[in-house]
Amino acid sequence: MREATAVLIHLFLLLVVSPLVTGFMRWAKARLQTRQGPGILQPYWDLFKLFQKGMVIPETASWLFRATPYVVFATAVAAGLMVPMVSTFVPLSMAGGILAVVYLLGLGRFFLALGGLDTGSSFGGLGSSREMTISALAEPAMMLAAFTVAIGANSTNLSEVARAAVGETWRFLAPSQVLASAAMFVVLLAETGRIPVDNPATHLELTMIHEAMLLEYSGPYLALIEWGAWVKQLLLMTLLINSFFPYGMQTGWSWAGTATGLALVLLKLTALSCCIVLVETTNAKMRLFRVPELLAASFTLGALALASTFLF
Amino acid sequence: MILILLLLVPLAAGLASYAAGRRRAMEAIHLTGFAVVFVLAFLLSGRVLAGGPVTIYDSFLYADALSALVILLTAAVSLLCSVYAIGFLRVEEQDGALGVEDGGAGARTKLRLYYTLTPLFVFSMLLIGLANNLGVMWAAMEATTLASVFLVALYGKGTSLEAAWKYAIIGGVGLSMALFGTVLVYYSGRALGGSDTLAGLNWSYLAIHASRLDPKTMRLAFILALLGYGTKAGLAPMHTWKPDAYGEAPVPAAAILSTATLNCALYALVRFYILTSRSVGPELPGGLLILLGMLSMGISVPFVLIQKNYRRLLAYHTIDHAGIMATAAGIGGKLGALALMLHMTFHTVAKALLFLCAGNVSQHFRTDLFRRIGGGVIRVMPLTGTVFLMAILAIIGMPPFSLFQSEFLIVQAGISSGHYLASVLFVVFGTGVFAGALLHVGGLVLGPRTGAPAADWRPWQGAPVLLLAVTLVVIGLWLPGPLFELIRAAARVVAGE
Amino acid sequence: MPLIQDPEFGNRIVTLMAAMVLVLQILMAAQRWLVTNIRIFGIQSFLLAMIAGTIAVFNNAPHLFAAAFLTLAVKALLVPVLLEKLVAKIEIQQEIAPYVNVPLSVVICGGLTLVGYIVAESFYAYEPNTGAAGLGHNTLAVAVSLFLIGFFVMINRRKALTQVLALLSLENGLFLAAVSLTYGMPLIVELGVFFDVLVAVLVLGILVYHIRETFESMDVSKMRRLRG
Amino acid sequence: MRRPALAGRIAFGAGLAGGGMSLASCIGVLAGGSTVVLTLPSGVRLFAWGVRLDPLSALFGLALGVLAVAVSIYSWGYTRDSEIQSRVGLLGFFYNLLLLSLTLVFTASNVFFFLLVWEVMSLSAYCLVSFEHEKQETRKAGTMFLIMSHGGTGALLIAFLLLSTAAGSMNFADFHLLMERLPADQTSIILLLFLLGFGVKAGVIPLHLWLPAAHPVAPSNISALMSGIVIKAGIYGLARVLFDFSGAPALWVGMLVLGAGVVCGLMGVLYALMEHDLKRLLAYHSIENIGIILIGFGAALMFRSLGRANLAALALIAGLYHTLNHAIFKSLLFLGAGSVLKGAGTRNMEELGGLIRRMPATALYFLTGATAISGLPPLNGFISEWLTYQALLAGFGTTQSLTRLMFPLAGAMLALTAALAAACFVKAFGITFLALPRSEAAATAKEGNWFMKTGMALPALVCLGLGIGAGWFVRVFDPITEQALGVKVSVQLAAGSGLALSAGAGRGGMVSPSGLAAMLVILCALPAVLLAVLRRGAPCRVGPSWDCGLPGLTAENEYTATAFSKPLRMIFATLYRPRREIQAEYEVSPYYPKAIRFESEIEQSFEKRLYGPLKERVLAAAGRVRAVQAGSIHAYLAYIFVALILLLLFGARA
Repeated sequence: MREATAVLIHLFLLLVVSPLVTGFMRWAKARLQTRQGPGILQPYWDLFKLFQKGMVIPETASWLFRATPYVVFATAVAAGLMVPMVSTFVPLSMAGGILAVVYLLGLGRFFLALGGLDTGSSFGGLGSSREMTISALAEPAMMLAAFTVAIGANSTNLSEVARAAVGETWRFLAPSQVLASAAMFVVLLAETGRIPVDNPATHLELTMIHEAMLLEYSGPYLALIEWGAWVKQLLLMTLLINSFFPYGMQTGWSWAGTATGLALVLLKLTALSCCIVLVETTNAKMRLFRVPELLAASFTLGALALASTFLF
Repeated sequence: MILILLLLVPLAAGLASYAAGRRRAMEAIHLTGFAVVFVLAFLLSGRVLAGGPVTIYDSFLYADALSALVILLTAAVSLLCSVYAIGFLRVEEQDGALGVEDGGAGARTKLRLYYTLTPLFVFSMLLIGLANNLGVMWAAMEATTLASVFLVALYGKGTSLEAAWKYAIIGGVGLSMALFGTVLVYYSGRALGGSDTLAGLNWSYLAIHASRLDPKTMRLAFILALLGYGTKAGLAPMHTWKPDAYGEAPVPAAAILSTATLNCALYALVRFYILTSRSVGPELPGGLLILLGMLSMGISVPFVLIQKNYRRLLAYHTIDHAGIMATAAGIGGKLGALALMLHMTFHTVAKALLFLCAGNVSQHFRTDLFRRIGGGVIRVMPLTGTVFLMAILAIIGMPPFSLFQSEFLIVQAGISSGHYLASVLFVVFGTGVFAGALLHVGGLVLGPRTGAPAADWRPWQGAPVLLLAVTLVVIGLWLPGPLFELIRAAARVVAGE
Repeated sequence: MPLIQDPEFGNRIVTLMAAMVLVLQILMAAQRWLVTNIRIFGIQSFLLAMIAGTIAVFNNAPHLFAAAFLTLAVKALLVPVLLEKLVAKIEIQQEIAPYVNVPLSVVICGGLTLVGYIVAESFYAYEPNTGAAGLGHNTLAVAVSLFLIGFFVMINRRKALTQVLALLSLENGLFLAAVSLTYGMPLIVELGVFFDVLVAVLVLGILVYHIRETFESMDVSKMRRLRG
Repeated sequence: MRRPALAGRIAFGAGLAGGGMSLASCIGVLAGGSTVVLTLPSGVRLFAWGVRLDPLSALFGLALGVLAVAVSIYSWGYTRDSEIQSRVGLLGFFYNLLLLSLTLVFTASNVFFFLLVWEVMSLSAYCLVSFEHEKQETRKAGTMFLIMSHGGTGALLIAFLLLSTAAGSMNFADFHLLMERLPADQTSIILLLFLLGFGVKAGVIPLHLWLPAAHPVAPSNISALMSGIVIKAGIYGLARVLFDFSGAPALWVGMLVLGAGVVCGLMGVLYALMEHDLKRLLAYHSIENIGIILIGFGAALMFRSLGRANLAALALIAGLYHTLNHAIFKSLLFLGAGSVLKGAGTRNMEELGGLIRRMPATALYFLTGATAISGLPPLNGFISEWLTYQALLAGFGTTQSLTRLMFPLAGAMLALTAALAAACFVKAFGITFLALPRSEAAATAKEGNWFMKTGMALPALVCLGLGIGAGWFVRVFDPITEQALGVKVSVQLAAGSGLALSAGAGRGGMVSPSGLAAMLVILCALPAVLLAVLRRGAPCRVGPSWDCGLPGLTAENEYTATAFSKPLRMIFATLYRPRREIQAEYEVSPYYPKAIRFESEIEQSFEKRLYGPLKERVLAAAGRVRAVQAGSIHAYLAYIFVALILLLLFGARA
């Protein structure tokens, strides 16, 4: 019963809250730019409308094009089920830890990039090429950050990581944790396609990355992919939060604790969203070939984080 | 009786050929003579294997297992080359390669020269193996040079004369040193009784009393003999005549030169080595042999790498292998001796085969330069091409062919006796030669077809090639028992057991 | 004691003649007329035959007479005559432009003689100065020197014929070593050696003739087509 | 020769049978953990021919068996109706010789026999690589392969003989832990020689030069064997030496191997990214995967030096698992490339495209292989990479010295490598199989026949099986780790009664490939079913892709392989040193070019900066030495003269 509830809460956060986070970020960004902007709930309406609509499949596309939305969605949700959210309990803890999360997301990306190529238009190829490049470069930084937290917990299992993080109150002040979280933050920006790496709002041909791959998707397929992307964003954000700032996370089970945990998680997500929005509004999108510099910086931060676990 | 016949038959064959003068008759005499010699050599090997050394005329002629092996190899190569030569020379005559002036009279003279000199050449090599007296052995060695000079010069071109001259002069100087060495051996044995008589230079006598030979003299004697017979074997830095002579001699003669003659020269060296190591210990002679061996292997590497002419390539290859065998002898011990004898046997088969293949190619394309042929021999002449590639792979030490075993054994002997530097250099030089040979011969044999297919199967030239090729493959996988026993017995002689 | 039985006297004579042989060898290295060279070689061979004869007499080694006779016949008479005929046939008299000039050649010959003595020294150190060894010591040095100087002449001369001559004189060194160190080799060996020398001269002579025909020159340094 | 159909049947039937038998016996040994020893009658008299099938051999034999079965079936179809058909007898001879020699390499029990079959293997591989020797490229590649391989064998020869001299025996059985008893400097030399010798065969950078040249030019079924298993002979040798002969080596050995692995993995994939020849691309990926294997081996060695047997076992299993995996998915990919080559007549990706419609089965199998090699769950590549990460992660805690930083950094580089590999296979699969065909040949490509499809289906299934069934399969490694390190770890590794893998007791870190697979299936199926039910009859039409308003989308509008890899070419320009050339022809105005020619090339740094100069130096030196033989008889005589005087003086003085 308890576990079922926990799973339900988990799924609720993953599937229901994830569009909200995106909506909030869009709204906040618009506000910061003194625009009116769409409402916070706009992503829900988008999803709803897209699921209603008809589809156009490019005539050049094969079955792979059709399979991609499902794979993208499934990998994102499956990965989400391995990340602790409200409590250290993780629904699919046994299925894999942080490595599985990273590689599942990789699987989704792999198919998405193939889907982009399958359309035969230059945009799809362009998007695939850039997406694969940037994600490849983000990978070592991601892995170093993951290593840093995993070494602290002696495990790659995320519930173990969270438990270890909860155990030490002031751990987030340790240099290694600060540096690693900074590295992870940069990776988060890159992986979720945020400024300064990618602009999620653009449809300008030459600057698109993620969006370029989706150009030919429409209707429910587009909905699934977008939804999957939001789930991925949420899970990466919670990963950052719960690995480094896990306060209020539940290690046991109680209704009250769960409620507090949920509230705290939502609060932290809001805070993190604000950070991201701040970064997005204060920075311009980088040229594609400057992105590696950013990721290299992130990698260096990760390496420093590891070195500092050695020093301190 | 076998010993006498072994010497008489080729001598008679040579003289009879000269007397006959007609091509058909000369061919028949040639073939029969060498067939008989081979049978005799075979019988001799059997006798030696069964009953130990065979002697005759108060030990004037003496054959132990070492001699028997060398003689067997010489006889086998001579027989195969004689078969090959018949076909080869017929084509040469037809194509006018032997000269067309005077309505072919010049060509006939040359044929007569070949069929006369080759048996004499072989006779002198057999005498090297059979002579007990070191002086007689020397004289026989000198005779091989004299008999083969005109074989080298057979075509009468400028380049053949040049090669023959270098061969004769360098060979002459070299053998003078060897004679000096022989004199000194005689001198070093002055303390022994009976030195005034013929027996004083008999190997069988000296070997028994070797420990009483004067070491100072023996050291000098060995140095001189090493340089002398080393010249004949083509060890660096006395190797320079080899590529010229092998490149210019008619192919069957070149094949004999690079196998049987090399074996004989090494045989002589080994005889001196045995005496010297018993007198002054194995370090000095062994070290010198390894030194010259390494030098030979090393010097052949660059020449193989940038070679333009495939017959000269084979010649440098022979220099390399002379070095390998000298190294094996120098490393010595049971393993080294066995490796030497195995390598000598295997090398003879492979190198003869290579020369015959090169002869086919050279005769078809009428050039010895890689550049002119360009490649694709395997498409023009499938049998020759395939066998050529196979033989070159064999000789650079690729298993399943047999030379891999002997080279493995040499390195094993080297490492287990602490010759680390020599072993490493051996491998390094081996790789260099491997690279060059594969590069050039691979390029020659493989590739798209460059011309019309060659005339179909020529039995006289094809049969020896095929036979040698089969032998090469078979002895890599299965060495006949008696042959192995003979090799082992020869190795025991070398190792001084 | 008659002189003829005094080995000391024999040794002196042999050593003296050996020294003359050496001088002749250096002379050969120093001068360039072909015919003169051939004659010097003849004289040298004659002296060697005398040495062999002397040793045969003083050391009671009768089989050396055969060697002496053979030397006289083959090397002192037959070979020079053959070679002179060849010279007449190919009409060349003079050696031009050796690699090393005459004064330097003589100096080098001196150096080579020194090497000969160093080599012979190693024997001398080994055995006390007995009669035979004393003879061996001196003559061995001369023999080695002869050998080396002959070798040097081969390298220094461009003409095919001179190379042949030098090769023969080099073998004279050998012969000297053989007779003086060991009182000659067994007869059959001697015979073999002489037969080989004779055939060698014939073979080389024929080659020289062919070279002359083909290249219209006897300069072996021009035969450089086979390279690499 | 005369009857190709019969010849093919005999040749590949024999391969199939041999593969099957090899499989059976290896499974027997791995299941029983026993060792089979056999002495064959030796025809060469001096040396024994002996085989010994111990667990380590059996693992490699297993890979060989699977491959032999799959490739034999495939070859049967592949050689039909092709240029090779007329010479299929010869191909079959060398093919079976290669299989035989590989089997014997994995099982040879003494030094001589090992080196013998090792060289026979190289030789038969050479003959197969040079099989289509009419092309200059093929000849060059074959020659380079054999020369480098022979050089490596030279190093092995010395190393083995040093060992056997120390052991006083030629038998591998006597070499067990031998190096522990030898002096340290001798061990170092021996190990370095082994690394050199086996490294050449495995294609470890910078000894890899032959690999991308030789693998692509062979007939594709042979390429599958070459990349799948022949290079594994090098890995087998390393495993044999490092984990059987050597005891716990000095720490630097492990560090060297680990470092080599990292460099090899990264460089391999970076060069692969720049290839648009499908088979060359795959060949470079072999280098990459060898790197990943070496990371596992290196970590295992370091753990061993640090005295952590359990961890060493984990790392060793990671390396060996990846060896097996790579054998299978790489051969699968090469077989796929072979089908493409046969079907469309080219390996150049820029001329392919859209094959997924013409060759659906090949596309599916190639995609399976691509997913597996990219290390994506739930296929087998993911498992071995996961194990490698776990080993590296655990490595951080094994020592307090700065050395421990090597582990996470290696992990990060492994992550980069894997991600780049994924990028590369998006390119390889996407450009080759998706969208519009770029040439007539691709548009009319034909799917392979039934044999070829079966030959590819088999390894594809094994990829899936080794992925999902990893929890059960790890037991296979128990006898190997017990033999090498004295521990059995499969009990700790397998969790959830085989449904999951764990990184060992006490350390969390678990993954359940079967769970992941099940979840993915459910999560894909759920929305699919929902959508199908809820949206029954909803409009779904097929239309043209967005063509920017130009008249119709053609193959020219498509992204090319070159374009796909351009960002990485720019980013890693320091390594690639790309050179490009643009020529435009104008007709009316400089703003409207009539035709543009674009050429882009990267520098083959190893060829240009290491091997090129080396070769030139050697040849130049050889050219100078050639002056020795300049034709002057006086010079020749002088050599002898000098030698004579020197030796005489030496003899007189000594």
